[in-house]
Amino acid sequence: MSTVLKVSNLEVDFIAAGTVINTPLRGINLEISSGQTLGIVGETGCGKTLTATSIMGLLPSSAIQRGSIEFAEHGLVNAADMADIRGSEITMIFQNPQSAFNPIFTIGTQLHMVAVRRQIARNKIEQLLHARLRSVGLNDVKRVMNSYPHELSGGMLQRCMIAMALISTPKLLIADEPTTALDATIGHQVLGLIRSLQQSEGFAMLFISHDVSAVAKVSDVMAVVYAGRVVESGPTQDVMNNPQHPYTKGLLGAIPSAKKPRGELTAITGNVPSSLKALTGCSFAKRCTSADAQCLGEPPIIQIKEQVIACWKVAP
Amino acid sequence: MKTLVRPFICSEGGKPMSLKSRFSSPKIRLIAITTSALLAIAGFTVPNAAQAASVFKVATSAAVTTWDPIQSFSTEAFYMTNIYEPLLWKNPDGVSPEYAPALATSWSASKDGKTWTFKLRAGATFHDGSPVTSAAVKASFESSKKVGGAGFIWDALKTVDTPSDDTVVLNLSYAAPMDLIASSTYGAYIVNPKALDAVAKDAKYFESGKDGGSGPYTISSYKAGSSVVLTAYSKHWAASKPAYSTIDISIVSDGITAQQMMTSGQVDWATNIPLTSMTSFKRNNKYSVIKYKSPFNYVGYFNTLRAPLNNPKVRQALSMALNYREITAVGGQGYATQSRGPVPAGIYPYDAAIPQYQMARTKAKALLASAGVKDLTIKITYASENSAEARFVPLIKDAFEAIGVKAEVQGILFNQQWAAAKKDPANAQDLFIVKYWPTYSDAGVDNLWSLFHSSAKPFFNLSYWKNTTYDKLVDDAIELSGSDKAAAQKLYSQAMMILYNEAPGLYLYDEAQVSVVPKKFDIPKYNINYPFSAFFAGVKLSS
Amino acid sequence: MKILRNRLSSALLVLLGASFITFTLARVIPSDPALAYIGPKATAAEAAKLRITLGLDQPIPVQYFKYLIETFQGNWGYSLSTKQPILQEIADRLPATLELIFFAISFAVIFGVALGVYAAKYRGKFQDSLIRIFAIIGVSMPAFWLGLLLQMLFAGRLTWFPATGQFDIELKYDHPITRVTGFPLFDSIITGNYHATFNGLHHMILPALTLSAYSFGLLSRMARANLLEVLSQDYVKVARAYGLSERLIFFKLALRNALPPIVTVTGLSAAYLITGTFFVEQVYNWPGIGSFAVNSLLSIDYPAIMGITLVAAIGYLVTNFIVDLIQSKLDPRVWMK
Amino acid sequence: MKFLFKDKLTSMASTLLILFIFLAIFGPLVAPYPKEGRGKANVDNSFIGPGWKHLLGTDELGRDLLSRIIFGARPALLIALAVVGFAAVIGTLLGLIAGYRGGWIDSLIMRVSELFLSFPPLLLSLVAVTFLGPGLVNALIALIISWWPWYARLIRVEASIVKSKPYVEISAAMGVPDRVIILRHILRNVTTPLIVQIAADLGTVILAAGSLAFIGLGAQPPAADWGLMVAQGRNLIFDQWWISTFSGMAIFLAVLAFNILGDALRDHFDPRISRQ
Repeated sequence: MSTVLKVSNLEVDFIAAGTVINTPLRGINLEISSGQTLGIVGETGCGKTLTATSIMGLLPSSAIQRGSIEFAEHGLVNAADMADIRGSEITMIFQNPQSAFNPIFTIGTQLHMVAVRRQIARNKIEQLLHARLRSVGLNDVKRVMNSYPHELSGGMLQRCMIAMALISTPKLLIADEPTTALDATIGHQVLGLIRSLQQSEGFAMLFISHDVSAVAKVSDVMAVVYAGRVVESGPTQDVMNNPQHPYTKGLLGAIPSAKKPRGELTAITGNVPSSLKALTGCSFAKRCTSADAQCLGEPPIIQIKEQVIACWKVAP
Repeated sequence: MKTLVRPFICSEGGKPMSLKSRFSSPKIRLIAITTSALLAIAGFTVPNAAQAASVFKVATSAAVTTWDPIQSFSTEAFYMTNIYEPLLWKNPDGVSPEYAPALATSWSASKDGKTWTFKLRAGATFHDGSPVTSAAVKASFESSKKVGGAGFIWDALKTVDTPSDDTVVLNLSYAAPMDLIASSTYGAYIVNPKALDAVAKDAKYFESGKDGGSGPYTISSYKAGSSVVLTAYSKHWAASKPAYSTIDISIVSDGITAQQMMTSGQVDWATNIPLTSMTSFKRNNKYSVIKYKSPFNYVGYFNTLRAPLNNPKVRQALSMALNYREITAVGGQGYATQSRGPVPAGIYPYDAAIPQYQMARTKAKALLASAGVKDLTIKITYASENSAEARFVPLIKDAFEAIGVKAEVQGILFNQQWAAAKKDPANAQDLFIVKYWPTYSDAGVDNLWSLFHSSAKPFFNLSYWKNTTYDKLVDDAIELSGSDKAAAQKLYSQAMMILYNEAPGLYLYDEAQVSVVPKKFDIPKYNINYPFSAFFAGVKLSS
Repeated sequence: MKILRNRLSSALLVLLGASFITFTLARVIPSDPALAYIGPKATAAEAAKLRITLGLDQPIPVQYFKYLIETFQGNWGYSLSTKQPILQEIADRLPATLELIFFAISFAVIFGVALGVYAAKYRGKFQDSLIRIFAIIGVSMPAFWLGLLLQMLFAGRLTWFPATGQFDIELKYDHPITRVTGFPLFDSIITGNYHATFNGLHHMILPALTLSAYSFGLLSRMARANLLEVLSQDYVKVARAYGLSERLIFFKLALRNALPPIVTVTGLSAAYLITGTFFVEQVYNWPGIGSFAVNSLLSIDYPAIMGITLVAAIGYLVTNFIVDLIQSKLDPRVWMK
Repeated sequence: MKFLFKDKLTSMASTLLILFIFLAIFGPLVAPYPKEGRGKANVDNSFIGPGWKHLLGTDELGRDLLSRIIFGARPALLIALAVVGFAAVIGTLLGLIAGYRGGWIDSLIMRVSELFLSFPPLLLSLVAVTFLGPGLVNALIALIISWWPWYARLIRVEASIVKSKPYVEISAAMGVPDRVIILRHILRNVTTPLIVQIAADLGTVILAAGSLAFIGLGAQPPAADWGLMVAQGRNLIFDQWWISTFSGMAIFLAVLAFNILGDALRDHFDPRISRQ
């Protein structure tokens, strides 16, 4: 089982007028092996999407990126290398299918552009696209190809998005909140679709969501992100069944499940700090019930079996 | 800035015009349209051997209010005098003989001056080739007297006899200078009878640019409001053909635009250069700036019906308030002289002995005080389309304020201020600035009568001033002028003295006519008797 | 097509309303229209007679109805000042004005959009702020003043361009333009009378530039703003994520997406130019509707003013209609709205 | 108020506007030749080019052009305020009624304003002032006639949006009288777009008034009106270039200042609009 993506302490600063105004990513470490799904979970504003963006090398010019990204056989890659990898070996599905497609071109045209970019022989493109659309369960291919985004439902558009992502048979698929914009049932179908496609195509996936249950459903490994840091990571089962980090506990406490009797839902008080500039120690301390003076120091990395936790309060 | 006026569709109906209501509206329009910039040239230098057919390009502000030679009473005279001919042309002052034969070659008056006989020119033809006959003359004069814009000039005309094809006899009800009248710019053209019949059927017959004339040029194209093209009439009687077989005239109301067109070579000659540009043209050795006497004269009527303006003392005071030097300078830009009453210099019965008001503000204040006038406000109107008036009227305001009289100035289209003055004298403006000139070269029968002779239904005498002595003097003078000009002059002079003393109006200045002539061309001299006309047959390259 | 019919019918309604407003202005406001026709000299009796012959004695609605029918039958009456049929006057002058507007709009679109795009590309750089200043100067410039300045400078002092008119006057005699469509410049091209064409273009430059200033400002601002708007959209991110080249994204996708609003603004400013020509033609003595309109206004030439207003309103409608048509081609969502 | 000086351009505009306002108020005190500014002629000085004695030269009556222009500031600003003010009031009233009442009143008001908007900009004003008769006041009326519908429309949209907001519906349900709702909720909510619109219009109105005056339908002589002065200088443009040039410059600068500040205001109050 070979490693597809390895991200080591990825940090991002936002610069305005020469000075750092925000440091939303403060050392992200991830690793995905081929065919595997890594789920990243966390509240909105934790830096989930930003992680994806910086992996894709799409950070705005006002951002500075540190740390290393290794991708498959390319080894260490920088934003420049990414320009070639992006869209072919790594593709991405976005949160809102309505706004992700250009309103004034037909789906066909837009898929076509991507296909052309991938140097697929002109005569083959048509059939390839048809195949892809069918594979995502859109059988009325002709109609879909000729319709404009506003003429299709969110679910269908998201399927098209997935089809687009698979045109180039990628090694890694980044799915950024692929179901949030869809209503529950459609969301489930889409998740199922992604899962089954992954089995058939065998791509690795970085699945980003604020919805722990969704992550639990699709991912083999999961990483809990808080304030630009991975606070806990490990095999999905382990993390789900015995969470160590207080934040993880909090997250899990917020999901209804059959195990817990009614009324036991707990919530995390407070919000994610908006600016992480010059934040030291455990960034969760402020909201943590079990926090004390010690927590103002950089938290230690503790390994329990395959789980990795960054916390003072977890005993090894 | 613009010289634009709303013309009327004027229907004089069939009723003959009495001396009392003799002006037809286009005359008003004419006054309205002419700005200090409007210019024309006339003269009789016979062109020498015609050059090759070529185009002479002109820019003018002369609008065409009608192409109907009978109705014509306005700036279209600029074109008319090239298309139509009267019996006689009147030469500029100092040129003798006084008259130049046009369609009549010889003429004579009976002892009592009540019968005039004209011999017509042999071989003169209208533009359709038909000969000019005594019948045509009769028809023209009669329809002019009947429906013409300037029909009043035929007031004395009783009947027209045509003993033969080439002889016309005019029988008058009282002695009148028929040679002078027959050479009028308006109402004296000889028109092709066919055209007269046509226009009788369709009032708009001429308006598309048709002509029924016999003159050296004929209308070859007319774009309303933008251009007129005249081409030489090959069968014209004149011994020599015009140097320029085509005259291309652009109608440009803005003086500065016309100037620009001339200096940039778009046109050969512009007739409406703003007076304010003259200084720079004087410096330009490509042009000569020539100054002529003109019949134009600026007058202001006081509304003498209203107190305290019904008091001559007050009117004198206001007359003394003005700074005539400044008004003349600003209005005429150095091409004007303070006038002596309403008769412009160089026009009969002008009299250099008539005194002028001078600025004397302390005296003026004293007069006002003695008249018991305090916090008086004068409402002044002027023709907004006349740039000279727009320039100098503020000075009148200043002057009045200098002697403690408030003034409100309003610039409106001439027609509107004229209507305002007529509608309800009691509430009309107090001072009405107007540019005036005689319809033909007799300011006695016109200016003196029209402006200040009282009448039941005031027309141009909008000061509403009534002075029986004055009225009698003018009436007698008019009757007399036909037979004894000198005697008439005496009466007129007395009348003008009354105007000075009673001051029913402000007598501002006589405007000179300034023409800027490209040295490249030889353009006929300005003829004060045809103030709006250019005679293109005389234009040629200067040798 | 149904939508199209609706648009047409609503257009017709608007036109009716427009004509009604003009009519009312012309008939009701002035103290006595009859007076306007025969002048202050008219006796009361004459005025009354005329009032009946002109139908001024009937109630306004009746008069309006008559006016509509007459107008529809192409009887627009005669100009009081030129004594020519209004319709003919307008027909004679319209081409010159339309050619002027065409060139002005072309200048505005070419330079405006180009600079707007350029500014968007260098957002925040000094090129951007420079162009922004140009644009705002453009929309703040009084056309009549700009016209005078250009005329004084480039025609008066430098004599690079003719100051007035649409062609040299000699042209009528040296290289007369044979009338085909009635649009002089266009005719000169299709008849291969290039001498006339060049002369016409030479005359065209100053007026067209003057007229285009405002639209130029408007368009460059719009182009910039919309382009930035588009570039901030998700689908642009997606395009990047799928490795589409920046050139393609900027010039093919983004520009194409920014086009619809630009077209709208172009239409708007074209409408603005209809009145713009009044002042520009005035300054450059252009033989078009604009100068005719000003003359008619100043001489209170009722029939002419009503005719011109109607034509202008029609022009406005047509412009909007064309814009809508183009819109529907450019943006699949238009018919939804 | 800080946003009025947020960058070079804006602060320049603000300074300019402050200057104009200052001149409009204290013009008579600061003008070098107040008498001439008011219109007093001084014929012997006519047509003096720009120089130390007369910074911007003199006109055909020898009046100091700078003083004339300074005196022109007041009418220019007053017209702008008057037109926009009246238009805004009329438009807002009708817009509120239309937006809040809805139904036939709404459609009536909207149809009418559409009619007014179906003319090319300024055309209606030109026609109206022609028939009303040239003059400053009539020009003012004419401009208001063609300006109010914009406000009616704007306010109507905003009003109907606010109207459908739950808290308004509730208070209506609780029987709060309409006028109170309109004043308390709707009017408060429409002020921002109103201010933005007004700021954007002031410059345009000055431009429009200038245009009317230029073709002779606006202010009449001897008024010190910028547009009129451009027209009066027109025949002199080649020899006495300064008259039209500087008078027009005054219009241009005033409009420029208003437009730049209009932008700034819009960016400040509603960044969303400014992107479109």
